[in-house]
Amino acid sequence: MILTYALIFMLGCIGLALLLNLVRLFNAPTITDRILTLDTITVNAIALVVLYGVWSGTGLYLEAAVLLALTGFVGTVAYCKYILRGSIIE
Amino acid sequence: MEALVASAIGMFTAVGIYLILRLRTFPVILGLTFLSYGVNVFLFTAGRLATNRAPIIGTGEVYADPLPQALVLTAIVISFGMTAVVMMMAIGGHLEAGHDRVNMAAGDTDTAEDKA
Amino acid sequence: MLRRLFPHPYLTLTLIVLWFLLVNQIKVGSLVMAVFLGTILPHLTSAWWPDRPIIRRPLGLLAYTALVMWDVIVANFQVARIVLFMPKAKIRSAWVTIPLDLRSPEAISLLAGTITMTPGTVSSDMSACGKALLVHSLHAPDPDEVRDTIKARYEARLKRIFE
Amino acid sequence: MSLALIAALPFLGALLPGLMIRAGRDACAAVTGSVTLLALVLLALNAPTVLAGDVVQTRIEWLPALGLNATFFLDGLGLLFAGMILGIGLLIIIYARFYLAKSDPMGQFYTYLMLFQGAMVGIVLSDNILLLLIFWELTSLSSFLLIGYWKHLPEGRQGARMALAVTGGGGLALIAGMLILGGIVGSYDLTVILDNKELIQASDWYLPALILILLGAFTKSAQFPFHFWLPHAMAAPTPVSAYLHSATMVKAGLFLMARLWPVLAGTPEWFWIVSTAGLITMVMAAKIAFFKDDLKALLAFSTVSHLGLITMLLGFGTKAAATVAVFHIINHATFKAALFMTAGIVDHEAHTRDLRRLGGLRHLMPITFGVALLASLSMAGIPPLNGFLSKELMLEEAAHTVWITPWAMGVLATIGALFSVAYSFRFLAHGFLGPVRDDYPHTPHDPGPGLWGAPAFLVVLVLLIGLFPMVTAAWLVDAAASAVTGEAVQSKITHWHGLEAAALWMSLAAVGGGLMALGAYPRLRALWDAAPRPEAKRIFDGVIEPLAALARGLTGLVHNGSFSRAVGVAVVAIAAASLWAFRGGDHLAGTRDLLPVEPVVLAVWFVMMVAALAAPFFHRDRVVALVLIGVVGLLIAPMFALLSAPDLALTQISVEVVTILLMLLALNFLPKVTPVESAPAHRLGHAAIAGVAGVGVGWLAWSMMIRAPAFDPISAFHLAQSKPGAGGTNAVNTIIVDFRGYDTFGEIIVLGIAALVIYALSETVLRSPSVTRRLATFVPEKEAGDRHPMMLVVSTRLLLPMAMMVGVYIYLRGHNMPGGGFVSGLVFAIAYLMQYMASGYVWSHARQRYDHHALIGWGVLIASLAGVGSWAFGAPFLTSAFEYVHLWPLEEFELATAVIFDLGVFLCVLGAILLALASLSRLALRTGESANTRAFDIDPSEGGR
Amino acid sequence: MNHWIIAPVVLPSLVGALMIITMRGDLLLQRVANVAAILALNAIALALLWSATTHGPEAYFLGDWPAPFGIALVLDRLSAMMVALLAVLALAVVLYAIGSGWDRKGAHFHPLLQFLLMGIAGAFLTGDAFNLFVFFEVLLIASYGLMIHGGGATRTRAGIQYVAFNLFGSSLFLIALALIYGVTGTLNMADLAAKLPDLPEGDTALLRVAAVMLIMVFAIKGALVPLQFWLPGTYANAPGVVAAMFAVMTKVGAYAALRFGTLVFPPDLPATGDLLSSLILPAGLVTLVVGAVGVLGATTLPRLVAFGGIASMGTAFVAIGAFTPQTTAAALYYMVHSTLATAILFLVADLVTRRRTHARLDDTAPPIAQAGLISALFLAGAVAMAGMPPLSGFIGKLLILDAFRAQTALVWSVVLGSSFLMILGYARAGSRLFWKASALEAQPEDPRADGLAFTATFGLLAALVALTVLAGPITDWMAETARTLHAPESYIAAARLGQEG
Amino acid sequence: MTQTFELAVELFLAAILVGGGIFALVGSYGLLRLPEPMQRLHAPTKATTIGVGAALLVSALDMLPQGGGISWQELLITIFLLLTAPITALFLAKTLLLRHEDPATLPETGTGHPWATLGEERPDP
Ligand code: NA
Ligand code: NA
Repeated sequence: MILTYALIFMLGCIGLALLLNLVRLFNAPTITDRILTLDTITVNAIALVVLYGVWSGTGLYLEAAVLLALTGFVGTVAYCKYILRGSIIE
Repeated sequence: MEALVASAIGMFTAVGIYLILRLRTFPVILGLTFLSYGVNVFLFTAGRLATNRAPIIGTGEVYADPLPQALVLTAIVISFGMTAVVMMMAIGGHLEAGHDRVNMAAGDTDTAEDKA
Repeated sequence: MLRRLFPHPYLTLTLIVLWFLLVNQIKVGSLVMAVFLGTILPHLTSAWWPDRPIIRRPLGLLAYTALVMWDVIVANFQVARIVLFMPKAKIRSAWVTIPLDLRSPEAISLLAGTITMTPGTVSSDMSACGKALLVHSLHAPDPDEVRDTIKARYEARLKRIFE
Repeated sequence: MSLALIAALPFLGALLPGLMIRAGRDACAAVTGSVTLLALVLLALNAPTVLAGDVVQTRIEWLPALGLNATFFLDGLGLLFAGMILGIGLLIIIYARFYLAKSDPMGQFYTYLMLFQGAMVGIVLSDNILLLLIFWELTSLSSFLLIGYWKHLPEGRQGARMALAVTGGGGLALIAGMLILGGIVGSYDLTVILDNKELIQASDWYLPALILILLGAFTKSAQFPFHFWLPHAMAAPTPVSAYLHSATMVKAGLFLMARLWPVLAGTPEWFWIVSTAGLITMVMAAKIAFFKDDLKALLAFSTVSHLGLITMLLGFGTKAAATVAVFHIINHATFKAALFMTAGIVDHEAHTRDLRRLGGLRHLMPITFGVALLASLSMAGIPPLNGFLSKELMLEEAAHTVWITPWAMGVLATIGALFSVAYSFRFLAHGFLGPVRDDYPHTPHDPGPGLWGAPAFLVVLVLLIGLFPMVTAAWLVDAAASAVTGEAVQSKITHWHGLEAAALWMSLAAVGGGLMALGAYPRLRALWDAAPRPEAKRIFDGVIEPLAALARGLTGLVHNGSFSRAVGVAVVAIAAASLWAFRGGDHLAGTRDLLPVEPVVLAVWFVMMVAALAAPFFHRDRVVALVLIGVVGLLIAPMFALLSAPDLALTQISVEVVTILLMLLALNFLPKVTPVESAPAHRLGHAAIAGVAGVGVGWLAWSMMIRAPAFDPISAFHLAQSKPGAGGTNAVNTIIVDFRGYDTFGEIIVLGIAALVIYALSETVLRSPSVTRRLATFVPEKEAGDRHPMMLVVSTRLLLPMAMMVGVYIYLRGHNMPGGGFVSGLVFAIAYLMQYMASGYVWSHARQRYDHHALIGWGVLIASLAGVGSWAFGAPFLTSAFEYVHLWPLEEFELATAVIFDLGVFLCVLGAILLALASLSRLALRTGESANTRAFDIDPSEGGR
Repeated sequence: MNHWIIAPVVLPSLVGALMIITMRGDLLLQRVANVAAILALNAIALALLWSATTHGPEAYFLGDWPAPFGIALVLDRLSAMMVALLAVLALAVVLYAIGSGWDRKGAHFHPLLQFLLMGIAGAFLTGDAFNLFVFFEVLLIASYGLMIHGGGATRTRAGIQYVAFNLFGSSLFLIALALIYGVTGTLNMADLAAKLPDLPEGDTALLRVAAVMLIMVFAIKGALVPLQFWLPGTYANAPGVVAAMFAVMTKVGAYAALRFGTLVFPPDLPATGDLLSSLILPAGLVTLVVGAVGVLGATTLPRLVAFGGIASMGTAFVAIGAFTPQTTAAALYYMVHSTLATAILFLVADLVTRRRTHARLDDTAPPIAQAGLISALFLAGAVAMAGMPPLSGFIGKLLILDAFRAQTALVWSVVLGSSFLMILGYARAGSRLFWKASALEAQPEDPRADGLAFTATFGLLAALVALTVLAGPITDWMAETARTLHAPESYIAAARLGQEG
Repeated sequence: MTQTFELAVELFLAAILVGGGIFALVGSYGLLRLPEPMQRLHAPTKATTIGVGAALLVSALDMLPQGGGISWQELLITIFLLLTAPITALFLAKTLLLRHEDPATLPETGTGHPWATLGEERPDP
């Protein structure tokens, strides 16, 4: 029971965090901030998926989290590489 | 939930169409991507919405409709391939013509800029 | 022969362990698969990892990991405090140059990663010769202290492990 | 059978000139002539039967379902026309042999001529009106080729096009008319139609059919107001003019009116339309002919006039008039063909046809003059020549026909005859009489008999028919007129009808008036030149050219190359049609319980919506747009997870990142910002269109979701059979690799082709010199100093095998748990991409052991073979099998053929993505960047260790 | 089970894959393989045609799953006919491509052609709505590659429009399929045909929208106004030989409209009624006019031919849109005819443009090599396209006019009026290309032999002649085909819905 | 397993969740609040990671109270995140160095060479 409340709390936190991310996404002073926000959203999404797995009591969504971790990284690096060098594969 | 999903479909579609109506290749491709988001989710909803009923036999009693999911998989893959192609064509067009306009001159002859 | 079979033995071991984490079960079949993948994948990828790094003290690496984990958790609270409560004007961010004694790419990468994961600091760049790291500290009234801590607490340990 | 052969012979003959031309011009002409002669002989063999009052028929089934059959019949009318076509055709062939210059491609000429001849013969022999239509249009086509034969002459090209436009257009009306006619009768067989006069004339469709058919006939026969094309067709070589515009093509319209006379004529509509058109044409064209200086133009308008005369006679609707019409057809063919040939000789010899530059030829070319004299006197209606006979009969009929008033027709006919006399004499007087001049472009002489032989022969006929009409022509006239009128005709043709005959006085008036007109020519000419009058060509050009310009303008306006227009129109059309369809049906209230919404889901939804909505506002900064699309794509994945679709979540995540990478790669070669180019109003309009589409699609989704499916979904079967039937617990995967594996088969091929296309395009682009130039001047923005940071490379060394392991895991469990070959392939691809990003394309690719093309090929091949393999067991393509295997010391595991198929999927996906990215990376190499030889830029161990 | 049914799909996929793996560097080998494969496809198509004619509809159950749960292919007279048409056209196209050297101008021409064949054949044969989408995509993506084959700025940019518009169309297709599945719970076309008469009242609106959207998708493929904008730019800028191959792609749209309009949404279905015909028929008429005006107003030769193609699609859709056995029979004949005729003209346009420095019609260029043969081919093609005798276009037109006794005035006047515009247009173009040119000085140019290319073009012309001469038996066959289309019981029975094995 | 143990585990997990939630929030809040670009880099790359770590830990252990075992896949995800987060941060920092930092504010490398991001490209030997 208490775990449920804690779960709801954390889900609420993540939801709130996502809304904060949204704000940053739009008033980002630099392109880096936008990429950073996207990365943060990815991490929050991982948390969300993991927590949903806990909530629903299945492990069916963990691979999604694995992939999110992997691809979030690749994506962020690619955006940065683009800013840094223009060509992401050179 | 249904309303949320439906409105998201509508939003993706609207944004997609608006961007497709732009005059440069890149926004058009972005628009197509948005449109495919909308359409893929639309196709997904053909199986109706359900939570925690993943169609993995043995994990529950009732399952979400697996067929639209399989169809969406196919659709995602196909739209990915198509996006890749049109992207490459956009590059090719830009490099060959020197600009990335989508519109052609009437009669398909190159515009003045193309010649330049 | 063995070297050709296992171009990166530590990688092989890591992969075997990771496979068990992944399949989340201990069965003979899993072991067979783990060993198979642990052998084949380093082979498949060895072309992109041409040189074999030297790890002199593998066990030291484990201890180092534990240390870093602890630092991560503790230091996170400091960052949380800064983010939440410290007035913006009082935050003293600073750039810190960390001259490197380490030479192994793997070790330097590990150091840089450690710096980033321990809150309050981010490894931001490397000198064009590879002999200094640029670290940004979120709140460092005394930048030299940051440098000294890093060199003493992490780099020294890594030096022992790798070189 | 022989009739079909007669019709077919010219077409077969059309093939010969092209082959024979190498054997020389004589051989070519001889062969062409022999074919025509053969057809003529065959026709003659049938003549006795026809003249005896019988009809010869041939029937070959072609398209019986439509009622279009190759049926031919030969009656008097057909005999007359076929004889004329073949006979004069033969003369023309001979004449043309000597007329055409060495530089003219003679083979081509004869080919066209024979095509035309065949088409004409076909028209007159057809016993099926659809078949007749085919030959009819063929005459338009082949005459187009003949008129334009001298391609280098602009008048020839324009004349040909004008002729085609008018006669072809008329042909289209004729099609409609004939179809209506056939529809009324229920048969397209002429012999049947001709038996149904009452049915046809009582039908509501009679008038439309009549008008449409007459449109066809009038255009072909150059009747007012469609007369204007004929003079312009005179740009053709003279043999063509002689053939087409005296004896044959223009007579096709007359033939048609005569052919259908029994069922169409006799009504007031027929009378008013046909006789009026004929009368106007006759008078007007005769008047114009009088003022024409070009010999051929004069003859052309004269032809128009005579056609009008015959049309008028047919229009009267009486048996007698029809008989006269038939007679005049014969007479006109003889003298007019002769005259055209004469004009051609003059042109050939004097190098001009302008009456103002001629005169006095009587002395220089007496034979030609003799021919011209007889023919033009006949044209003028001077006794005892054949033209006189039919003109007298015509005037007599006109005098007795009431048209508006009792006398109007007679007066107008006389005026027509008057001009006829006038231009005929002018032809003679200004061309041949008078003194010999010294300023001919070329001094003319009588040509050899090759040229004058044919007209001379015709003039002999003119004379003979004139002198002995009852012997030479009456039998043919009777036979033909019987066919036209459907009753037995026994004509009596005489030179003298008595003093009480109106025609006598009308004739005298015409001759007298004509001579007076010729005398007053200079003054009349001045009047004529002063009067404003419509120039046909200018009117035609004034219609057609603006029409073409309008078409060009419209087409350019509608198809202006605007993509946004195309999409905008499409969206509006789809939305409108869908709305219309929706409102035409019923949609009842929802039947399902809706899912509740958790706050966190609301938050995710909100972020997703706002990020999407932001895209139109921020899209000009393209990287920002990519970040936004990244956010949206990323958040769709947890949504799929939440909605019980783990496989979709996996796929969405991995496809998304590959898409983003691709777009970043692409953006490097594209402008970084999108300029503002459309006006605010435009953007607002686009936003409205987009909004409509969004609301519509969203509404559809909502409407669908709130109701349960009308029938049990077929997926119940998939869920039930997933484990027992397909051997996997992941129903989505069993659908993908088994139940609907064929979809997946297509899908991986799509992906594979996509990569091939990208590769091919990159090859092409790289080969293009302009691209090479552009790439060489490629100046990137401010750049970082290091390309391959060490830390990324080092971590990739660990992550690469780890990611691959995850890929293997996802592949292996896919059948039972979320995952499968597709996602696995993507994970592998992402892993490789990571490597490529870390150490660069050249360095990484050099260490890549597998050829991307081959990966795709093998993927497709394995998937195909996995499908084909089931044939060996007599099962259909892609039939799967699975078995649980127990192999000590391993736990029991499953072996499924679907896994082999999935391997094909895996390879194809991997190969496709790698090939696509490799293609893009090769472009980057052309920007002048150097290739690295080491994994990372800065190696601290260098010299340190 | 008749495994040959799937051969037109599997054969090209195998050949295409083998080309990629083993023949990538060897053009000669690719050429040989391609020709051999297409010859085999012709043989298979012939056998299938025979089978469909003698045995009636037959289904092929992929993966041995019963319909409607798995995917079933259905071979019937119509699908067999379309596959045969495809095979014939492909043979001419591949020969022309080899003869003209088009296949050398970029990578992967031969495998892409094979995959295109696979996609088109798959679309013709499938009995499953979603699978139709998949094979549409297969044929489309192969067509993208072929369209931009050889590259160049204008072609590539035209290609972008082509691809983007079709992606838009694919999205629409998916929405329609989603609605169909969402409402009925099935995707098998025979199953839909069996179930839809029992559709509850409350779902008809959604089904109607789905039907309309599907038709719009097919209209995009078939270039029906107002969804035709993509065609002129695409076809006019595609390599000539590819444009010729594309002649059959528009027919995929026509085919699908015909299939769905007779099987799934027949006129007697209460939910949709005359919905389809009230859209298709007027749109077809407008398309015809737009195409005819385009023919008259075209500024370049390829565009002229492209607009001719639009006009022919308009005509075909007019015939399709009436959905009566008689009009359908006419439509079938016209589709076959116009595929061949359009292809001929595209090949001729290519023969011309390859010999000239530009393709503009308003600007005379010097006479071209082999003008005689080429102008004869142009004449034949133009005659066929304009619907003039003696070629099959005229017969097709007669069949259509004859079948439209009910709406005589409108249909007839549009069909005949358009013919008039087209006659004018083709005559202008032809006289400018071949006659006006002769007024200019001939340039000393190497006469190009192009034997194989000419053979291919004349081959198509021969097919057209055969279509004309054998019109009787062919139209009889088509009338029977149309009858079975409008009485789809045998098709539905062949799908053996819900029966195992 | 005793009731107490279960409760203890539950309480522990609940605490982890609450803490993780707060960290996740802090990360995103810091991203919004901190004034300088480089400062903002600190918050999410670490705090949010801790938040995810918490979620993963709970996910790994949440079957314990019901008598289930530990789920190990979460550890793998954690390893992934630990391996990748520093690289992400490094690249983000490099973009800031290149585009937004005034080179004058940076310390010397002390090696005679510039910082790699700002230096000249070194041609490969
Ligand atoms: Na699939
Ligand atoms: Na997509």
